[in-house]
Amino acid sequence: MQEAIAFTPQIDASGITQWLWLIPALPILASGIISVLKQPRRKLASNLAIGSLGISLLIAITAFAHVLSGWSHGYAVREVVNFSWIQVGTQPVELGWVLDPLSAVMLVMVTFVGLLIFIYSTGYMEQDENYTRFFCFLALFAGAMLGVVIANSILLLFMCWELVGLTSYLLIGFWYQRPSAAAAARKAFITTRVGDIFFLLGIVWLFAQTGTLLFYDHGAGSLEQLALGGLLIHHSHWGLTAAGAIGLLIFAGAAGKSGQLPLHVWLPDAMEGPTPVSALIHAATMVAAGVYLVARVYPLMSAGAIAHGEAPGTTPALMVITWVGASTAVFAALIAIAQNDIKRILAYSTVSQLGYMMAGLGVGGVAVGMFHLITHAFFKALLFMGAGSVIHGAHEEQDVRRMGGLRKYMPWTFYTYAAGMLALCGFPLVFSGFWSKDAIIEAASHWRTARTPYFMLLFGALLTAFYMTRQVSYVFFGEYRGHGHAHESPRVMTAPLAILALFAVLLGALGTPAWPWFKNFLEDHPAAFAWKFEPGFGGLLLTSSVIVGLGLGLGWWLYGNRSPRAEEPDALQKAVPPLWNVLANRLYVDELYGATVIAFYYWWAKVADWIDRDIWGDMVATIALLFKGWAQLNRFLDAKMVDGAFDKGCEEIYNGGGILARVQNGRGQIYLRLLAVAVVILAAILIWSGRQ
Amino acid sequence: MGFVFYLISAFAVGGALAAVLLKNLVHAALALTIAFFGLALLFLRLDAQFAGFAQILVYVGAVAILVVFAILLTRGSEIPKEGVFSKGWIAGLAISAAVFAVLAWAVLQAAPWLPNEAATPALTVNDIGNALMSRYVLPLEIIAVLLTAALLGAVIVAMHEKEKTNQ
Amino acid sequence: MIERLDQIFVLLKHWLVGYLPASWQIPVGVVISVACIVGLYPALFAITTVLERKGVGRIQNRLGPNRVGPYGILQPMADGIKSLTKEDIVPTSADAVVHFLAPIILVVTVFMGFAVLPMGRNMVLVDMDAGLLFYFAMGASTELSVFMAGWSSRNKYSLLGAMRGVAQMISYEVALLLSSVVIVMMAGSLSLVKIVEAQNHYTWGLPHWYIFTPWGFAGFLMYAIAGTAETNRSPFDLPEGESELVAGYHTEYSGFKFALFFLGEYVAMFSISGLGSTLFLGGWMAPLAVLQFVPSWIWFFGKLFVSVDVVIWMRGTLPRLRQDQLMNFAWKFVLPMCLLNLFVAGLWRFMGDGWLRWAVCSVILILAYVSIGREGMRRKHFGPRSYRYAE
Amino acid sequence: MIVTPLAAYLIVAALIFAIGLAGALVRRNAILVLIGIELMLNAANLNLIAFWRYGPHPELLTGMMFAIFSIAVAAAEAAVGLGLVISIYRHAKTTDLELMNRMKG
Repeated sequence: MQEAIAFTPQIDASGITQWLWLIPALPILASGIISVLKQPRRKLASNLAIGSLGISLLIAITAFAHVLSGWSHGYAVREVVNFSWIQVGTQPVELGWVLDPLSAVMLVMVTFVGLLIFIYSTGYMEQDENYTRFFCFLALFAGAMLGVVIANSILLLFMCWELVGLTSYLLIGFWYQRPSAAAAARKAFITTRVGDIFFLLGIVWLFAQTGTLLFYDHGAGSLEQLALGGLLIHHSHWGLTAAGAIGLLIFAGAAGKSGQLPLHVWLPDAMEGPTPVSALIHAATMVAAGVYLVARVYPLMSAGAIAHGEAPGTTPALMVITWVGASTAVFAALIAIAQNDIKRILAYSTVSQLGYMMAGLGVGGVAVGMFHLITHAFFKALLFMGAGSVIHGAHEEQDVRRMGGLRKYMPWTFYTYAAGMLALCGFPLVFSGFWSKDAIIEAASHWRTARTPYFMLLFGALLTAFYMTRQVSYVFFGEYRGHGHAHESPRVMTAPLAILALFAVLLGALGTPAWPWFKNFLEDHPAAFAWKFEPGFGGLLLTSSVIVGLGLGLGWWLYGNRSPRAEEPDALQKAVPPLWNVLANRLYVDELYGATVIAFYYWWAKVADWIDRDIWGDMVATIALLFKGWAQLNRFLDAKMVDGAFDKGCEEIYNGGGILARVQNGRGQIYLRLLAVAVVILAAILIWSGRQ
Repeated sequence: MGFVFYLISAFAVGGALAAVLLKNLVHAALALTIAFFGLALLFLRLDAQFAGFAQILVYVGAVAILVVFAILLTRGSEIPKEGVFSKGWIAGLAISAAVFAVLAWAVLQAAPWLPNEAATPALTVNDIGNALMSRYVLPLEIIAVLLTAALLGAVIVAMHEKEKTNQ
Repeated sequence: MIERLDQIFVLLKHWLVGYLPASWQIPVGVVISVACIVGLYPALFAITTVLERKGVGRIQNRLGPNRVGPYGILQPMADGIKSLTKEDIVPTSADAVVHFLAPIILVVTVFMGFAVLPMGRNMVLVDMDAGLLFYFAMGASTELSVFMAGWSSRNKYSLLGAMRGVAQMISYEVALLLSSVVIVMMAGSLSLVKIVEAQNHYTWGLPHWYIFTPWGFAGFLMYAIAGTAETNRSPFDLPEGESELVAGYHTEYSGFKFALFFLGEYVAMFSISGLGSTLFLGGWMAPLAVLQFVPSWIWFFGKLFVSVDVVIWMRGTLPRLRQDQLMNFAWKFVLPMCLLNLFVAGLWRFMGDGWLRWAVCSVILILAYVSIGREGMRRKHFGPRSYRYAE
Repeated sequence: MIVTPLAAYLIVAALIFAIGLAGALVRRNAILVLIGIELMLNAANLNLIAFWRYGPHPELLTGMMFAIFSIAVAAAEAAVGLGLVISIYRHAKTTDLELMNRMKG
């Protein structure tokens, strides 16, 4: 942070930034063309999608190189292109895009992983008759996601954000013939909506406070000193500034998209979609969008924090993010232990990893979270595609208990998968996951506010290692328990796996504490190759290694190399049945929602009914009684007059009711007449009162 | 207070009256077009060329034809035996008379303050086009969407049901 | 001298009007111009009928009219006298008033269109600011007369003909409008005079007519198709397809009223052709810079005649469409092409000068033509007609 | 310079409006009710344009735009309304509003 001041921010847009919009535009255009293609034009469709994304990748790499060169010359590259979209009243609605290290890194990641997954899906979806539709959606999704990445206007970001949500809905429900898929799609859509409502509120509030929709606008943007200062002035209750509150609202949206604790329920069900979709959307990119959003508005989140030394300071928003993230990490990891669907396991592990990222953002700043995001994107995509290849090879079998011994049948898949699994577990020193996760844990260990998240994250790491070992030993070791004869997947599917595996290993090199290149790149420090470790670092390294080893060993000891038959209970179940049951039922979250939210509505309906019947009814009854008494009294006082009057009144009311009922006779012209009469009367009154 | 104005107004009002009173619906529709023409002429007299021609193009060219088609499709061209006026036609007449009375009253009340003459505005169709493209662009878009929706809606509403078309 | 010749009619009018008091000059001048228009086009109509019957006769490998006068030149006279002296029959069940009004309205509205059509340098009745809009407003009103004619004469052929006619005219009017809007976009004005002026310059002696641009060419084709349909000329003459409906909506007309319908149809053809040559073929401009000495009105009427001849030629050549084919063609081919043409024109406008815009616009249009015209129409079973014989 | 006072136009508009309303109120046939509504819309347009013409700022085109948009909307309304009439006719085999009182309140 401090050194960042020394950097002269360079804002004027260069050539590459002018053309940055092409990156999202191309895939969207491709999807538009594909959407009008006829069904038999399969090859053309996939080629269009892949080609467009390939070009986007090239552009993204160019942009990245540009940022890199600027950075190496000591510039904090942040180039924006803003333009006024439409004029609403006097207020121009401004859109724009930004090129800075954050978006550059993200662009390259998304386009690259996306490209690999596109290629992979040409193999995976080969038999599907809706091939073209699939690629249309896929390309649209990629475009929208890239739009989210480059957006410099929170409105543009929100548009693309919703577009992403829509495409994810379409893709989860891609096999809409299956009721389960349709239900999952709906669930995903609605759950994320819940978050987005808050997000929208945050946007509106931000706009109201800062008067601009742009993030960076030559000093006038909502994330720049001026606006942030304005946001920090007003302290509401509980020491929450406007910035903090808006940050929390936006975080709610992010939580919805990237399955943080209260809103994580949709993500596992989303596995109903085709596996490439799971890999692209629910591992690499879309769920990461939430994290990216938080990283994008990090200045807002961390506004008003006082950094002490190495660890950045904290704000209420960041604290919330940290706690939510950490608890999500542990929580999802716990659930993942007791799942039997290969993709569900991965889904829950995704949730927990997203928790790590959030926690990383909370405790360690942008770089820490983003680094894990990038590495995770690679190895989780790898895992999902590996799982897809396994499912493909094992004849659409998804239950890990019906697999096993695939090591022999599909070696490519096995080795790549193993690499991904080790990366996910964070196997020491070699694999990227280790470094990225370690950075988070380290940051957590330095967190001033509380120690608990640190321990939670460590525990999460243990669990991760455990359930991944369980899964791998189920799937690849022991005897083959599935039906039919397992076979290796085609080259077009395994080649991307290999590439991703390579990256899953190598990416770690960018973020080792010895050479924290990535961190510096994102935080605009010059890259320094330094062997300076703060005290306790080695210990930390050791701790996490031991934890990982422990997890692996435990998993192997429980599940290693034995091939249980599908119907016999799980090893852990035999060990501690009650725990297993709790986990196997996903900690009863869905049931919890059923028991709270929905039950609440039932209860509320009951209450309303009761109020209506008893309270209201009784009131009416009492009033009636009162009147009765009153009437009695009157009869005693002055029977005739009052009685007569009362009867008359009743008659009048009755007749009036009759007349009104007759008016309501379902003939349009009569209604029109009444309307006209009313107009006449009103107008007459108006004029009468108006004239002098 | 030109003689032409009287003529045109008489034209329009007569057309309107005929449209409302004629028994044969097709005659009514044709009378309606006369009324539209008269109104268009009034627009022209108010130096609103564009609106006037648009009025003729839209109403005479499209709406009147639509009405005629609808009449023929619903066999409206033959006169029903139970008469063309609804039971409570007197009430309806009275009410509309009252509406006219109130409106006229309002106008006459305000007449002293209303301007009697105005300089002819130096406006070309280009100005209208520019205004539509710059100041009123959002309404224009919305109208476009509305028209599309109305088109589809009308088609869907008036379309035969599936089983009807199949057999 | 050349100027004189060019402006001869204008000068004549001024000379005539000159003898009147100033207050009368303008109204009388208008009356004179109207009289010219109303006199001129029927004369053209007379010539064209001979031309058509002769030409179609040649095409159909027979001699056309050849009895009245030398080579049957005087045929129109005979026709005119015949139709005037013929008994005017009104069916008993017919709706007399409407039946009477229909042909009059048709002729009137059709003639109205000429008010804004520049027939030569300074030779326009009213240079209206919204001239094109006026023209189309009038064109729209003709449909009504068709309907009146068909409905009023209480005859199923007439009604069917009218229904077909109205449907066809409405469908093709959209295309007509859209194909002309392109020109309006480019000329930046609705006034036909200004539109002609906008095309009034030459490079290397070649004119800048709008037809010599990709969008202009496409627009002209669309306009020609839509115009042919709008005037119920073959191959779009279903409303009076003799083989199916005796004579369409004017089955029940005879004598002078029928003549009026006939006249109206031909005059409508003239005005459509005139508008076409005004919008796309540079109105009264000479096709080459060197030919500018020839009076402008000659060019206008020359172009008008050429296009009319093309229409006659088409009539002799093309077979009649079927109703569904007609509608498919209007809504699924002509309309999309027109919309695309609008887009292309915008592109042209904003791509600036250079060969690039030529390439891009042409490519887009050709691609669209191939995809919509070939692919789409084939998928719509829109190919050669199939006959079913009664057994 | 035109000499007809604004009031005259307003009166004409009011008259046509009243006639349209009468048509909508007293006729049985649904299509004619629609015709009446069209007349009312046109009367409103006349008002708008008259006010535009006599207003202080005709160059702002507000009233004119209003009229043009309302013409467009009226076209849409006519299309949908007639479509409804036709579909009703297809169900009830009549366009007589007297007989269309199934939905009693």
